[in-house]
Amino acid sequence: MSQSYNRGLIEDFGRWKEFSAGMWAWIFHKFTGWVLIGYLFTHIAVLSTSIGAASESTDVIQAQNDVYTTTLQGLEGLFLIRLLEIGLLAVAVFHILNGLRLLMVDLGIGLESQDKSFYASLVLTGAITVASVPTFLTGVTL
Amino acid sequence: MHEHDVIVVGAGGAGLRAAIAAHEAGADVAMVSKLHPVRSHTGAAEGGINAALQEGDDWELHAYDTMKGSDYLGDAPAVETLAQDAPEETINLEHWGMPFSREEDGRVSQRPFGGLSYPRTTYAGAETGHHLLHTMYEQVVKRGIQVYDEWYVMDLATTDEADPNDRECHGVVAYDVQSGQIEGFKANQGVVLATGGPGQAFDHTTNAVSCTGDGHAMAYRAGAPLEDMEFIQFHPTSLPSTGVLISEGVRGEGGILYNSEGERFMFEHGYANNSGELASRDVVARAELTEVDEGRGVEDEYVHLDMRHLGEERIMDRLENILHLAEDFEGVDGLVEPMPVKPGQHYAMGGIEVDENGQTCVDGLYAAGECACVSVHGGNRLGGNALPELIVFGKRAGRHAAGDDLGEPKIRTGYGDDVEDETETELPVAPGEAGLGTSGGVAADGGVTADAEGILERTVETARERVDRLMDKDDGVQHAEIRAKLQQAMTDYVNVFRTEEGVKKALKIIRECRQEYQDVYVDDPSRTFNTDLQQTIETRNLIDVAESIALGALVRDEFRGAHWRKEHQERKDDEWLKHTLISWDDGEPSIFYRPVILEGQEKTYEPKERSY
Amino acid sequence: MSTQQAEPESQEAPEDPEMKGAESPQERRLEEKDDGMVDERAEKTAELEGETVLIKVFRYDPEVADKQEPRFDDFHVPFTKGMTVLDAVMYARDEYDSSLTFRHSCRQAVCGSDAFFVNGRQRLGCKTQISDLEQPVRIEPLPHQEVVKDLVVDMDHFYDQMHTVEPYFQDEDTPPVEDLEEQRQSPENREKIKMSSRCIWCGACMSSCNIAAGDNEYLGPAAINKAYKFAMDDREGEEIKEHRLRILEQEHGVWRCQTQFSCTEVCPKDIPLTEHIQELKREAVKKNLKFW
Amino acid sequence: MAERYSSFTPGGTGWFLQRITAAFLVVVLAFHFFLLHFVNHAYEVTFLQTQVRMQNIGYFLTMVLFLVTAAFHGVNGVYNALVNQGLEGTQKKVVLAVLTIAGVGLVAQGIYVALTMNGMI
Ligand SMILES: Cc1cc2nc3c(=O)[nH]c(=O)nc-3n(C[C@H](O)[C@H](O)[C@H](O)COP(=O)(O)OP(=O)(O)OC[C@H]3O[C@@H](n4cnc5c(N)ncnc54)[C@H](O)[C@@H]3O)c2cc1C
Ligand code: HEM
Ligand code: SF4
Ligand code: F3S
Ligand code: FES
Repeated sequence: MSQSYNRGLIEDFGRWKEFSAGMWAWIFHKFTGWVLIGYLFTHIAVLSTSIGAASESTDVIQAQNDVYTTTLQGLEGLFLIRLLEIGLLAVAVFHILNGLRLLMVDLGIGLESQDKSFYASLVLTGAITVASVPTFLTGVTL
Repeated sequence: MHEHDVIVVGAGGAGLRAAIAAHEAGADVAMVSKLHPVRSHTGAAEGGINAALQEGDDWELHAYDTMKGSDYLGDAPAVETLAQDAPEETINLEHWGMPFSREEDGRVSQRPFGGLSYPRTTYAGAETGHHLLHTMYEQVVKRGIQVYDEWYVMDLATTDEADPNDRECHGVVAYDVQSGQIEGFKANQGVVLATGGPGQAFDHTTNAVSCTGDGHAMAYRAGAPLEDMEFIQFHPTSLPSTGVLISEGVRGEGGILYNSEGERFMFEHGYANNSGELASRDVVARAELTEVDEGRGVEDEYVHLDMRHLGEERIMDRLENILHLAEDFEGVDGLVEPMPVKPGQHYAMGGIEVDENGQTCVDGLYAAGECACVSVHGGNRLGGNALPELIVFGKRAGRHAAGDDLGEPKIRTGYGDDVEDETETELPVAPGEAGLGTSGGVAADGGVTADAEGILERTVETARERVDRLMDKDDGVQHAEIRAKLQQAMTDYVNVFRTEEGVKKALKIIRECRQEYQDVYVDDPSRTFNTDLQQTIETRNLIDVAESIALGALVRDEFRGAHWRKEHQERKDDEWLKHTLISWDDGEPSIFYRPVILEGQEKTYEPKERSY
Repeated sequence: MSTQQAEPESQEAPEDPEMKGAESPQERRLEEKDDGMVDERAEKTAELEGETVLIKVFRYDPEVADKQEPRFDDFHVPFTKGMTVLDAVMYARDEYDSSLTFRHSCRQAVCGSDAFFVNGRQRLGCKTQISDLEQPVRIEPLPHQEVVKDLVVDMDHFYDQMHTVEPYFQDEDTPPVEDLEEQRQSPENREKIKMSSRCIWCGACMSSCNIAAGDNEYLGPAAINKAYKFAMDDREGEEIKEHRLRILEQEHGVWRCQTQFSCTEVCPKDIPLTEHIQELKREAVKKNLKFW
Repeated sequence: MAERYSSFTPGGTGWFLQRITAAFLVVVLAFHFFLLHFVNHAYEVTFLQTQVRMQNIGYFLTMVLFLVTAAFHGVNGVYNALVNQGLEGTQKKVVLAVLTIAGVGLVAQGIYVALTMNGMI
């Protein structure tokens, strides 16, 4: 019997330079999806401080000194967090835009320009992210 | 060893149809093919399938057209069977799911084709052969018919009585291309050869690289005569580097042929002062070659087909697919530059001599498809008549091999009392074996009558020895060199353009090739997928086939159908209403003739001038 | 001159009205023409004329000692106008190394034997002009398939997947001879399955698909497309269509497709594979919704 | 061949729901981002305001639904991604179980949080 030679997976990601638009879109969508679900868990964890806050006295809440408020505002005071937020926005925007692209593809609309719509998603994501930087960076001190 | 009732060699249109038919007749069938079935060259056919389907059309008209097209070298029983069975077989394909093109009312479309008195060419887009091939392969999958794909059949296991009419075929020997193993396939009831055309005998052909006439050569060496091999159809406009066809539509729309000097040679050199580029295929092909021979070819090879003057709009509208062909396969933009074209070998009308049931004179050996010659095409095949031949005669061969009674055939095969021996023609060299010793066959080993298994085993042994010999030899000539030389000789001298002197030269070169072949060796030492070995064996077959073509071309001193002889410019009905048969006779080819059968079921086809 | 006559016979399609349906790939090529892609090729051809091109070909043979470790061999092939990748490897085989092994047959993009990985993309050797490629030209066997030898890969898995979708008409076979009649099919319906029926089983799509690479059981674009051809053909009844959808919506069926489009991009027959897969997903959902 | 397919087709439903939830998420996620980063800046968020917003029953329900769909969409997405990578047999069952528990946990915790926010608990 003749044997055959299995090249394993070398050609998968080793060949990333040769990937086409659709493959990149797939990889980015995956990546952003995972970041988003990861964030959702974190987000709920952070928001859980409201459980503590709720049990605090109305005064504290009125004075905006409850754990929830302080935690959030404490976090928001960090430059790093602001950066991460911008990143999150970028990730979310891309996931949304490409998600819309995928929904179109699923409906069989505009399949010929699927590569163009991928590039459009990228460009739009970039533009929205850049545009949002001022908003995200207001009121933070280094 | 594998054992089946019926072994079908080759899985193109003819092979697939034969296998299905044999299976339906209750036989245990296996297909052995050097290519996976869907890779077969039937897939290249574009035009369509002739069948008298519509009201107003009639199988008798189809038979008449075919007979006339054959230049009265078709055998009436075969021609009539073709015309009668084609409709049923075509409809059958439709029921198997073949995606035929459709009319508004949902019926299959038919279009007019050259030489037909009624538009009866049934087609599926511009890919009829592709769909035919795939549809039938699907049916083979459905029926679970066993396919040994990428098994190369090397030889037939045939008994070796002195008279081929007494021989019996018991199976084949094949080698598994993937592993290099050589094994016997025992056929309890019959072997059907469906190995396709021999186009690779020529340098330039529309046929695939796999069309090497293996079936022809194997049957020939087993004792079945080859019939009418000199009738080869050439197409005047094929792309030089690949042989891809450029449709006649280009000339139909007004495309012009130019030589390297920019002359519109069809007129300026007087080849066809009236019809010019639209003259018949053989005329155009010969004109092109003359131009090249006389030094007015582009790069000494081809001429130009120019359609630029038709304007982009018209080209885009009517000839768009031509633009893509020229671009993909030749790298030429037909809107900007003229397209290179030259004549290419296209189809072999002749083949292994069989009767209407597909049987050769060797018992249990059948042939169908392009490798066979039932004789429906005679001197010239009409477009769209090969595909129906595959399904009609493929089916008959399969059924008969499986034991169905199809009645007594009207066509006789093999050497018999109805043939006429060749006496006149002087051969420049002795054709045939050059001490090759490869077909020493069974007798060489002593026993004449062994049982089927013994014969198969011995054939396997011979094949193994042969391969070992080729593999063990360390230097010598490589097949590619011999093949190139052979193809060149055929293209130079046995092409559209045939002179006595030329054909004799070709025979001499073929002889040289035979001698060189004795020194052939296989460089690739591997048993795994050794295409070097496979092609070396194929080259041997090509030599045999090429020789039979050249022999036929030499003896037939007339001009009939596709066979043109410089010295003999007319059809000689008194002398030549007969088939050329060449039989191997243990390595010394002999030539004889059998009269054409012009009596049909109800009428006799009187030879008429072939004009339309 | 008895047999000399105008003989308008023809084997090839005289004029295919169906090819005109201005498909997008054709349009694309025409666009390329407008964009000067073709002129570029003419320039490159002129540049290459009289030169040799360097092809780097993947070599491997489990049986031959110095080929057991895969390597690339360089061949310098004299360039001729119109030379395809297949022409180049054939030249290299016939002139330099007769053990160079690859499948090929028709040389006209109908047999589907010679899909290779050329300069990082699945292409049919016979349909790829050397002048369209960056030099040197790197030729490898199809990725994600086991290499048997040199450029030959094991196609069995591909064939298995093709067979899995029951690629044959399921209706009763032959009509009785007495009522010799074809089934009716509207030209529109035939048009719908036209593109899907052009597949030549070259395996390029399957090889290009990341998902098929990761999941051996995934039917793959070619098999799904094959099923599409049958599922969409009105000649087969509703029940059979449902049966076909059931095959397709299995775990490793259509859902696996992540619409990466690489299959569609590499298909030498310009079959809109992704589109077909997506349509089948919708059909499957529709069918399931009916049962709710 | 026959063992390849079954009439049970979770794939189709999952695929379909992934699209439906995606379509819903586009709207809510955009709304959510806009509201909490551009209209009300995140750094200004206080429990007080949150309480006010959450006491609006429409907003509350939207957020809960947002959470449920996002959780489903995200977890189902991760599951599909893993299955596409060739997850098989027991491994696959384990992953499914873990992801389901995580998803349900996330939703439960989220709803609990939401209820505290609007003061129901
Ligand atoms: C470009 C082109 C266009 C054409 N157009 C038309 C048309 O429009 N209408 C028409 O009627 N005809 C047409 N023809 C002619 C017709 O297509 C062929 O004559 C026909 O397809 C031959 O079919 P086949 O089954 O005999 O052989 P093929 O399809 O060539 O099959 C041969 C089979 O034999 C196998 N084989 C060969 N040797 C061996 C071996 N040694 N061992 C094992 N297996 C072997 C091969 O693997 C293959 O499977 C056209 C031909 C060409 C080239
Ligand atoms: C806002 C609108 C959103 C849209 C339009 C959207 C769209 C999509 C679509 C269509 C898919 C399926 C991709 C495929 O199967 O081919 C997907 C996958 C996914 N989405 Fe979203 N999504 C959105 C929001 C979110 C959110 C909020 C999360 C996080 C909680 C998320 C997490 C994921 C994950 C993890 C995947 C799987 C990615 C993978 O394939 O690995 N998405 N999304
Ligand atoms: S779909 Fe296209 S790429 Fe895939 S096998 Fe068929 S022809 Fe080749
Ligand atoms: S590349 Fe693969 S993921 Fe789908 S669109 Fe084609 S099958
Ligand atoms: S050689 Fe047949 S497809 Fe390329």
